[in-house]
Amino acid sequence: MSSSTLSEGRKQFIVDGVTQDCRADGRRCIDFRRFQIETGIVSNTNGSARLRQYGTDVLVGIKAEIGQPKQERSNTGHLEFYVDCSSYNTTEIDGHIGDFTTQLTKSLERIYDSENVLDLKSLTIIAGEQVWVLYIDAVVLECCGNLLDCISIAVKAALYNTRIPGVSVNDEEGVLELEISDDPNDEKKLSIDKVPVIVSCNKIGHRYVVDATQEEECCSSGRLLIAVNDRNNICSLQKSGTGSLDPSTIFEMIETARQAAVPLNQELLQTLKREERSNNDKCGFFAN
Amino acid sequence: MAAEVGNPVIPGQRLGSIDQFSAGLGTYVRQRHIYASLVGYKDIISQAGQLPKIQIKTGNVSCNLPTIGKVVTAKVLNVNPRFCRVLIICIGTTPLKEPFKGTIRKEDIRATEKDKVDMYNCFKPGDAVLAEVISLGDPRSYYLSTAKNELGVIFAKSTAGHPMVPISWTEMQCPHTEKIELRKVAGIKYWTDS
Amino acid sequence: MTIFHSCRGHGTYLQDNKLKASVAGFVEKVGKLICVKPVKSRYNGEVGDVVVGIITEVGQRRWKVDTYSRLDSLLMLSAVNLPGGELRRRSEKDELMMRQHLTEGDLISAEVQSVHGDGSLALHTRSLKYGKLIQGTLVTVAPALIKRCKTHFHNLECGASIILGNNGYIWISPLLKEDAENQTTKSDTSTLEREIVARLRNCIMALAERQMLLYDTSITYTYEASLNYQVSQHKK
Amino acid sequence: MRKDYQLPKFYDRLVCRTGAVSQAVGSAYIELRNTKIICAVYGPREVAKKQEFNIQATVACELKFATFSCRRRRRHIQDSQEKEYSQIIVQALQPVVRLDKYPKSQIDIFITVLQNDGSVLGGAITAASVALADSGIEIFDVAIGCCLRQIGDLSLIDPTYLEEEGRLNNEEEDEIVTNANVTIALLPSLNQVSALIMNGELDVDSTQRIIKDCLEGCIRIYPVVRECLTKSLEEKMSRN
Repeated sequence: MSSSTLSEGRKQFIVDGVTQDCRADGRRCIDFRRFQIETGIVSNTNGSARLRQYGTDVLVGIKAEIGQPKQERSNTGHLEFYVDCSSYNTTEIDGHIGDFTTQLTKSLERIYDSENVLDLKSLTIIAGEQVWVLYIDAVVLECCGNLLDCISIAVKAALYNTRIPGVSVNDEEGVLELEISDDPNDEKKLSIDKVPVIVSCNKIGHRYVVDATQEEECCSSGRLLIAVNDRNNICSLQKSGTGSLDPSTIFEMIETARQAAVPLNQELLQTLKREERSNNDKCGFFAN
Repeated sequence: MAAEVGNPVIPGQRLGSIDQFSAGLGTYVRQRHIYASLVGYKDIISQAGQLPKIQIKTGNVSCNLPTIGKVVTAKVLNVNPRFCRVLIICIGTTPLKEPFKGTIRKEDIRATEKDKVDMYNCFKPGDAVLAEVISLGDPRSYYLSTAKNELGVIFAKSTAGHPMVPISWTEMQCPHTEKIELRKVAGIKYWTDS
Repeated sequence: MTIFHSCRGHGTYLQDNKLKASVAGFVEKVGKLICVKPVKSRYNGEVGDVVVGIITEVGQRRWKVDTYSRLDSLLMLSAVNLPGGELRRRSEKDELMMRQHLTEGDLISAEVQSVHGDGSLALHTRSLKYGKLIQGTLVTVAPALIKRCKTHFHNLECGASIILGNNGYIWISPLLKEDAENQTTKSDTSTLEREIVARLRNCIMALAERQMLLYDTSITYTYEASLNYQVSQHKK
Repeated sequence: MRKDYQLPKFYDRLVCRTGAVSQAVGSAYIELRNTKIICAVYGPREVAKKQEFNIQATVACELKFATFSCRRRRRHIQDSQEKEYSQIIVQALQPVVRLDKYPKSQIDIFITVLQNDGSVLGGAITAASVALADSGIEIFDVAIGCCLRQIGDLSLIDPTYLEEEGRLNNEEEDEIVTNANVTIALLPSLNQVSALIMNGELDVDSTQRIIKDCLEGCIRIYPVVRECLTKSLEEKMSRN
């Protein structure tokens, strides 16, 4: 889109549209846009996924490496996140691209903060010394609003697609030596049933919308990011945006997000399973 | 539980309803009620014919910005044929903690014969100037004007380095070297009552 | 292509007296002039084109307008109808009131008055049909997809009005009420009108994605075709 | 573990004072038991880098942990957690400041955490809004920040660092206990929430209960802040 700031007239048109429950592209306030997801399209990663929605294109790659555990959680593996959106540098975030990247990376980290999201204990090789470290990097190719939802879905798909090679530890006379086996059938998979997905609600006028486009985000006064996992638990909440929210609206938003996330999570799981079984040839980047 | 007159209030405290009072300095109106937006003492000024006005008397001087219509004192930074850049150092009589950039355009210097103005005969870098803010201008600076008689240069140093004395509204003279330099001088009103 | 009987147009270059194309597109031969018209490129305007632009900056007696061309176009203060419609020399007060008239982010429909040496356009809005656009949505498509036709202002019978800017910016808005000559008042659009605008927007985007030529009849046919789908089920 | 799990009737943990930095336009010093935060407000002044014309003021914040403030020494340059806290505080205070009163200007807030013993974000938000109130910049309301830690069914208001990071000592390794941290910034008289951060897994109704408890915590802190501001006002008036 060309200029970042919308004129007053266009903002008013969008706000009126939301109050009449008919948004600029015809959707109702609680409708999602369709997205396509593919996994396993980047070869030298342990797991990868690409998510394409109209105007938004995110690619997530996960590489597992052996490293030292963190000091305070010595007997579990840990995750390192980074969101790189240098290629999508439209006018409104130029200049402070650093803050935008930090915001996205930290929001992602917050979801995976509690230990029981991913089974990190299975990532330990030698407790206290050698653990698997999962480097989860997201590359934003194109964005038309609702970026964090797309990234969180893509990360969940990539985790589902992750294969961690088995490691055998043999210690000749006290020297620990790790040997990574590369035959495919003793690889470990990660269980993602407790991994949450972000649903963000934008407050526009007196109502709020789900899955907002870029223009709608320009005229939203406040945004609540709600991470919901398959067991309908709220894994993290974050209010962002420059306005303030009424406590009652916050509770409403949490309720809508929880209801909206149920079909989202189920559909995602089914497509991932279907894609894994069929494992037809990946069209990758050629499908437009 | 509107606060009574004279006792301290903090921002966000309700002061009164809109149909009994009108909102004054340091207050804002929200849903038919007047709330305080500053820390200070609530006081009410009764106005003839209108509703009494509520305002907040604060301890420290409230921070102000160059707004349209205010007379400011500025230091000339550099001069070029089309405009001259100045640094606004105080607004009215209160000095600013941090200066703001300003610009005096060529057509805003004099009210009469605007196009025959020669910038170099009006201002020199280093002069102190009294000017009036006419617009918020562009992102970089405010637009100022000295088109009134009482606006213009109020202090200038001669090339020899001594403060000069105005002898007419376009000339100033150095007391030591009697050299006359051209300036757009602020009107006599300023000199007599300083 | 030997050189002696033809001369060089846009999109081509000369190399050891052979004419070569410098862009991917269609070759057009007009008499002796050979030029290559690229499929997807920024808009290079011609005099008389109707364009939709977004104000990017308010400057000295002029506005900078983004018209999806290589350089921002210029809209001079002298090339605009004053709000009251009076015709007089622009005074200094008008200069200070410029920001009240058009600010950053505002949308305007205008006509190309002249093309400067460096290719940047000078616009003017000195007729009643041009001016500030208030209620509606904007769709951006490739400029080459807009068919040049006599008029670019269409009031479609499905109940919405469309401005097909030659520069690829398409403005869809509910039908202008007859009395509001230029729509400064905030008229509230009904849900029905809003659905029509949304449906039109999705149709235009679908056409643009398939690189179909956009003009009023192609859009109306797509609109009718889309009638049997619910608006909110559209792909976009 | 602390004995007073529930909300204390009379809130005595927070102590704050204004006028901590003399050359700043407004400043505040807050002590939340062992967490010490100092905040200075400068402005409204010229915008540093000029992009487009902005009819409203912009709020900028920079939060920095002193290198000696935490258990493990922090580096001099701002790391990602400090950047994130700064962004959260900007978003918490933006709806509070009357931006249209100061066109084309910028309000800078500098926060330094001198000693970090838990609930830093809540204390920083309260410190920043007390400094703003002290600076004479017009604001709609004083934003109050408050943190809450939920372990099992215990909810601890303004948790210490140990409680924030640690676990119940009698909790075995694998027993999954709901533990969550939430930080809320409330505008008491407008009854609006201007910042909300929660991590840790919870089901929906305990999320609501936690948010309500934290809002209750903010309301308890409000009288202490009001009393501090009025005291500083009387000092100022008596001085000149």
